[in-house]
Amino acid sequence: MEFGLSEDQKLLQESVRGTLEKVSPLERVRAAAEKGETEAADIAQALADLGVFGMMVPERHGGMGMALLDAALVAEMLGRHVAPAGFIATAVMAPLAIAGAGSEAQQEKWLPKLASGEAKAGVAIAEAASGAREGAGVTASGGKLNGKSLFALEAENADIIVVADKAGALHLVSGDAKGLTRIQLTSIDLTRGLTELQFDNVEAEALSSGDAAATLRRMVDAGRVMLAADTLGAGWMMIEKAVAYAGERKQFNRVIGSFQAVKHMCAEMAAELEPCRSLIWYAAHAFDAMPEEAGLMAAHAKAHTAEMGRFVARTATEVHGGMGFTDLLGLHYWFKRIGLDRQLLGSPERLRHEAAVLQGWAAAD
Amino acid sequence: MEFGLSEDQKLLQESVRGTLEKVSPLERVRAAAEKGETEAADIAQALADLGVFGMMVPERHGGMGMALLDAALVAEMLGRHVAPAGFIATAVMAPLAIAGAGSEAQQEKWLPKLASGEAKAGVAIAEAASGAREGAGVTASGGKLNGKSLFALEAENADIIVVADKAGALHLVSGDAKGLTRIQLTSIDLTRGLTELQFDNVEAEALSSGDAAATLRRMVDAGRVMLAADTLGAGWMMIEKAVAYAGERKQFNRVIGSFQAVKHMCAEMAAELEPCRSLIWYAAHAFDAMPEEAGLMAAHAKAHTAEMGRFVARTATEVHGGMGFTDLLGLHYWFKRIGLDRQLLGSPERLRHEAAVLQGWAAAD
Amino acid sequence: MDLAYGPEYEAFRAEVRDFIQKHGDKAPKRFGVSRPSEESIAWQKLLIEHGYAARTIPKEYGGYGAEPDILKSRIIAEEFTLAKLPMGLANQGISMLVPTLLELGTEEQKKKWIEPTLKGEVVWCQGYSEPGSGSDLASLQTRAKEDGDDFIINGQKIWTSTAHAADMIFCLVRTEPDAKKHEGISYLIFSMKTPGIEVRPLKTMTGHAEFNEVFFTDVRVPQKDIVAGRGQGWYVANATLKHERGMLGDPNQAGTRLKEIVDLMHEETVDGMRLIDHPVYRDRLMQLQARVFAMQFHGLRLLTATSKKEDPGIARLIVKLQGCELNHQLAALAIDALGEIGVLYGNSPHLRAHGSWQHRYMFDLGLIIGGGTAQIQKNIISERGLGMPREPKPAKA
Amino acid sequence: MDLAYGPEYEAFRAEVRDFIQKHGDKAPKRFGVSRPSEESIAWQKLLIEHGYAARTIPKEYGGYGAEPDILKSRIIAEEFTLAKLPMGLANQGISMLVPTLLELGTEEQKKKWIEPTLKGEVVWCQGYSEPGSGSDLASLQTRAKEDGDDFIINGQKIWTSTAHAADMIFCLVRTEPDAKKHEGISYLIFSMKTPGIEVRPLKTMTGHAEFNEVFFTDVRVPQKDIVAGRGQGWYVANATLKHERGMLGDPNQAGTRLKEIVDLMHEETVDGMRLIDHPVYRDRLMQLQARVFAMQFHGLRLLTATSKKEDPGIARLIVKLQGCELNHQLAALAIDALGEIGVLYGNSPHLRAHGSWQHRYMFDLGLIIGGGTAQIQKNIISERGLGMPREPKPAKA
Repeated sequence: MEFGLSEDQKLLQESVRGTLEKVSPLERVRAAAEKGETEAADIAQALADLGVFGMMVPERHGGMGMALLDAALVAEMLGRHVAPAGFIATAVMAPLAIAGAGSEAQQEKWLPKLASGEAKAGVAIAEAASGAREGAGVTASGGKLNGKSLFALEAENADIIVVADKAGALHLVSGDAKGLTRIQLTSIDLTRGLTELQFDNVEAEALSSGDAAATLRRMVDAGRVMLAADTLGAGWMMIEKAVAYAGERKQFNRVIGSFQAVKHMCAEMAAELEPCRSLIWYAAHAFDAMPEEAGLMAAHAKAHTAEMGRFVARTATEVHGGMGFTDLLGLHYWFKRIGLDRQLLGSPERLRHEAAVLQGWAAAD
Repeated sequence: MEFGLSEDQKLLQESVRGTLEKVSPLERVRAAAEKGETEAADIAQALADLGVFGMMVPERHGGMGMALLDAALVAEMLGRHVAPAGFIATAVMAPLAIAGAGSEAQQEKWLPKLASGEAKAGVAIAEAASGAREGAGVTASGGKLNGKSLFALEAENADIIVVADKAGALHLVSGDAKGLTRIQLTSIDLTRGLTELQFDNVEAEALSSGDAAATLRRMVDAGRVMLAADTLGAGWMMIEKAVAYAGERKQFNRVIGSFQAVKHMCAEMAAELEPCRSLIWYAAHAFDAMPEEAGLMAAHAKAHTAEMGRFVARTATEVHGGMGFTDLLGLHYWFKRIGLDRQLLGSPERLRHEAAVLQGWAAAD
Repeated sequence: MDLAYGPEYEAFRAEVRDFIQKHGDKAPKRFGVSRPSEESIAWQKLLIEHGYAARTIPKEYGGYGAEPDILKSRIIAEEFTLAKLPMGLANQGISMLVPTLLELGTEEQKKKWIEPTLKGEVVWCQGYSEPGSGSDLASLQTRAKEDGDDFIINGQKIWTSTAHAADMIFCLVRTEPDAKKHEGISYLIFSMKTPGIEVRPLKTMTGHAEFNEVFFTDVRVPQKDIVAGRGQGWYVANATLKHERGMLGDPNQAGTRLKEIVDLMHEETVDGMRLIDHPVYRDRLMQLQARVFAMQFHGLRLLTATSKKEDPGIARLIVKLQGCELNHQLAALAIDALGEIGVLYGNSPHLRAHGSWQHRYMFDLGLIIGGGTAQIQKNIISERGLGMPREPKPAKA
Repeated sequence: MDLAYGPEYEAFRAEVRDFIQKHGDKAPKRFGVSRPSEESIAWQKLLIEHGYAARTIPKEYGGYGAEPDILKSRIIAEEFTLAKLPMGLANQGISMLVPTLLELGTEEQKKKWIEPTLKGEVVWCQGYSEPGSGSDLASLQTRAKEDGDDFIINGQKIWTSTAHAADMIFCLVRTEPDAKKHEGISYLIFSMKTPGIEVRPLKTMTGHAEFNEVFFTDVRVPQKDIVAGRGQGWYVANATLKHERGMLGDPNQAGTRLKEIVDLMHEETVDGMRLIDHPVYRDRLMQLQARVFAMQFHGLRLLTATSKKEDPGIARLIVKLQGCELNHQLAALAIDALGEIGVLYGNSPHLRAHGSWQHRYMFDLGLIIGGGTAQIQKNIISERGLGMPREPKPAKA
């Protein structure tokens, strides 16, 4: 019985942290955000050098075949450093899709390139994961896709995109396919891109070799765990920044960190956020080792971390006073990262409903 | 335009406050609670001397024909002093029922006695106001009632009881009617009684001269405003007690009221509770002057005050530390009064749903 | 309790409506971002002439000269809101400087500044906060050193909205460095065109520069332009802040927001289900509706108390804390219910209400934490409202 | 990450199951309210013999003498819980005095007290808190004055559970009135039958007397019965409190409660609708389920860290604050969902679960605010966990 990280996992996380401290400091994040650069090539390269894009790719396809918990540790660091770099779609969800439902040929064609970072993949499954907005949805017929999908992840410059259609089947679409229009959406979080995909008779390869429905569910579960980890990392960085600021800023001849009200705000943030770590670890472990619990735990991990993350985002900003509200300290990059995480792949309210459905406590809509 | 209390209303409230300070101090409340005395005769007599039981009785029947806001001011004081004395049923809801749906003869028979305090009335309408528990409900046929009603208010020793049947019709039952069994229920709040009524072919007079359905709604609305006012009074007393205690209790060589965390807890209590006063005043005024808003405002006033009341009950107890948890200071009488108020005549969750239904934003169940 | 206004006021209301009918088409379409547009200035002039702006400012200083009557002011606001017409100019010069000069200025200062300010010809900014003194405003460090008949000012201000467009500044500076911290401050007014002033825009988390930083380097200002005497600045500023506190947390704004959310939840769907049919969002909506009602009625209660010159005590002190938080929570519900659409921003496709929900969510948080933070509000409520003791001063380490 | 226990531990689990099968029928039906029943004492003896109680206490002091292995302890707990069997005795003597004596007692004290305490023959109570010193425990005033070889004790303790039934007390008294407040305290053990001790039951908001007040009037106690030396009491007590903190906020308790609520919400109806079908209560249930899972897994994490002798840092410090609050919130959901039935109490008809939800709701609030309040917990988390500064001492007025 060992509920915790292995030495390898600790080393992995430390090496990602060390790298991101160097390549993704606030100034770099700010420069990327101001340029509208949601996929910073230098940061992606540094991550590729660490082998991060091959984590979820099976070893026989040039990857490392690691566990989802390993990927969660990386996602946490990306959130911690508000890194403007794709990972969740290109390194986790897309490889799962291709390895889970792709033919041998599809796997051989794409997985090695994704593992090396040579190719990038996006995913367009928002309609399945968080519900379809009016007019959204993709239909497949005769190898062609039509319709539109909103809020695609890491799809802006992707070489290939994994698309879920209305029936829950998965398709692989080339980024430069004819009839595909990519429209950039802008969210509060300038460190990550969202894309609307419009399909006008777009040629697509079906990902239909495995159990596509199960694969889609696994993509969603994995994505949710990654987003929860992202929020965990971003939230803890906000707590650390609040504690540090409170230790320096003086008002009424005292550092504000000596005021009980400020101390209690910091204590509450830590007490609310830290148990999310264990929930995320468990959900990630369940994904690999206890598939019957995976959906429930992924839903809970994301919903709960999103709620605690919002509390932390607000409270840490409050501890910073007016400075937290300005662009000067850049604290808002974390605030907004947490804000976007909350809504991607299912809002907390939706996820709690799903968790109830999974336990037979509510009827599926 | 005048949104506030008249001089008469202020005097009324002060005189009730003054009387209750004398007749319902903590020692008296405690003695009553320990004896299981939920209707203290001396306190009821003092209230009768103030004319409180005639407030809602029309002048032509010996009452004062006052406004519901006047009654709310009294209810607030009863909550403030956790008075073990009936008021909401006997002085407000029952007179409304008889005046609203009673025949001239029924009115002449009962209203003067209720006004003087000579007779006491209970009400049994929980099934209509907060939903029927399994097995509960009263059916009427041929002038006889059968079935049972739970959580009747002030019915334990009442001379007459106003009963709503499953169809929403109202009946008047004598307290000593044959076939009527009154079973005492015990709640956390020992200052007020709840009763289960079992009807075995019990003779009843219909209250069917006016619009019974509308009268039942008005009884419920009025009762809800009274319970909100009761919580307001109890909650403010808890805040005052917390502030006073924090001003005396010393820890770490300081009165605890000088600790910022304690001060902020007290500030938050006041800031959350005080706006409830305006909402209650408005709801009471709407009951008399703007009937189309009465149901919505009564539901909101009770639901919102219940939520703020719970926050105050917990926080004020926390400010008192361990002493708040003991019986020594008796703080728990207020805590429990607020706890019972919350669930009577509709929980906050139910009331918010009703408020949505009233505005066409949700389907009635 | 009487929510009707009575015949005198209804007659007044009829007058206002009459004005609106006759002159409503003259209301400005363009307001100007930092300085009022020509149209706005003309509209302001018309409003002052009819007593719908600068209503209680004496005629001799360019106002309308009416007796204060808060109910009439409310009727004006109600009718203009109903007709969706803009009220008169509302800037810091009008809301904060003018009342301060009226209360504490010399006759010369009043004569010189009030009328052009009311007319929108002179635009002011406020120089109070500094990077090192937020909640502890009295610790401010901007130094005004005597030099003949002048002061030489050095230091820095922050949170100075409109500084980039202002003609003048009313500014707190430390003139008596050896006095106790509250007694060494003076309230000084001077031109923003004085050499040595540099204005830098201050971008916030909303992505916009709603504020500025202002740097003073050897800025020379006549000593005579102090209001209310040397060392009196702290007391002058407190008088001014009183006016500001009245402005924030308007419950009618919350009512308007709630209505927008109700509409939104009826229109928007996910998987074909309207948001209003989602029981969990609806329950939150109802909780907030109760709060909005409570604060609106609370506002009526304060209005009545003010009109009767009664002191509403703690009821007044809680308004800002509760009002700002309520606005923030309303925006939070809107963005949550909107799902991914709720986090869109800027010029994104699919944006709803021009992204204003996210903007409000963030800007309101700024109001909660800045300019008299929630923390300070709670200190005030507990100390002035509940009579609790101040924090003891820390012992010297 | 490996949630399996591995062969060594599974073999141990098999042993435990075997014991349960063979001896489970000897488990006590009656436990005794304040003192253990005969059945409980016999059961405790059996458990110690097999190493399922007093497992790591050395044999020479009456324990089983095993090496500490937190996983084995957990397996025992898991299997006993699964079989719904009572564990060994858990009172303050066993959980707090015994570890303290083991760490700091003299050989004579260990020999004399540990074995009868483990066996349930000697029952202890704890004399720490006083009416004037709750969160500021070190300010305690109970005075022990030297008189020959004895102390004469005068003062008052509060929150002393079991005092009315205890044989002995471990008690903090001030022996050095001139020393600094933390250095003038001694940890003294003495008989509750000593003349001059009066025990008065202390009723709480639950309506029960879960605690007592204890009054000392000229109580004569031998000086030699101090543990760890004069003036060391504060440090001894902190060592003891460490043991207490581990006991509170057990996440498995929360899991059991949650399961009870889920059952309740499936069974109970209002207007014919099951509570589980009420979307707003269900949403709250799901929020709490996430918290329960998080705290359970957090417990596993701490368990692993402890078994590897790693310091889990802040992760350990938050357990009590979060755990007590979670239990309280679970009870709140149960009473809210139950409506009027949720506020029934005592021996009322229609009571569900013997009124235990209300009892827990109130008692848990007592745990949150008493015995190291939430306030103190937050101080500890911020200071020890986050390294934030202490409150400065107030200046002398």
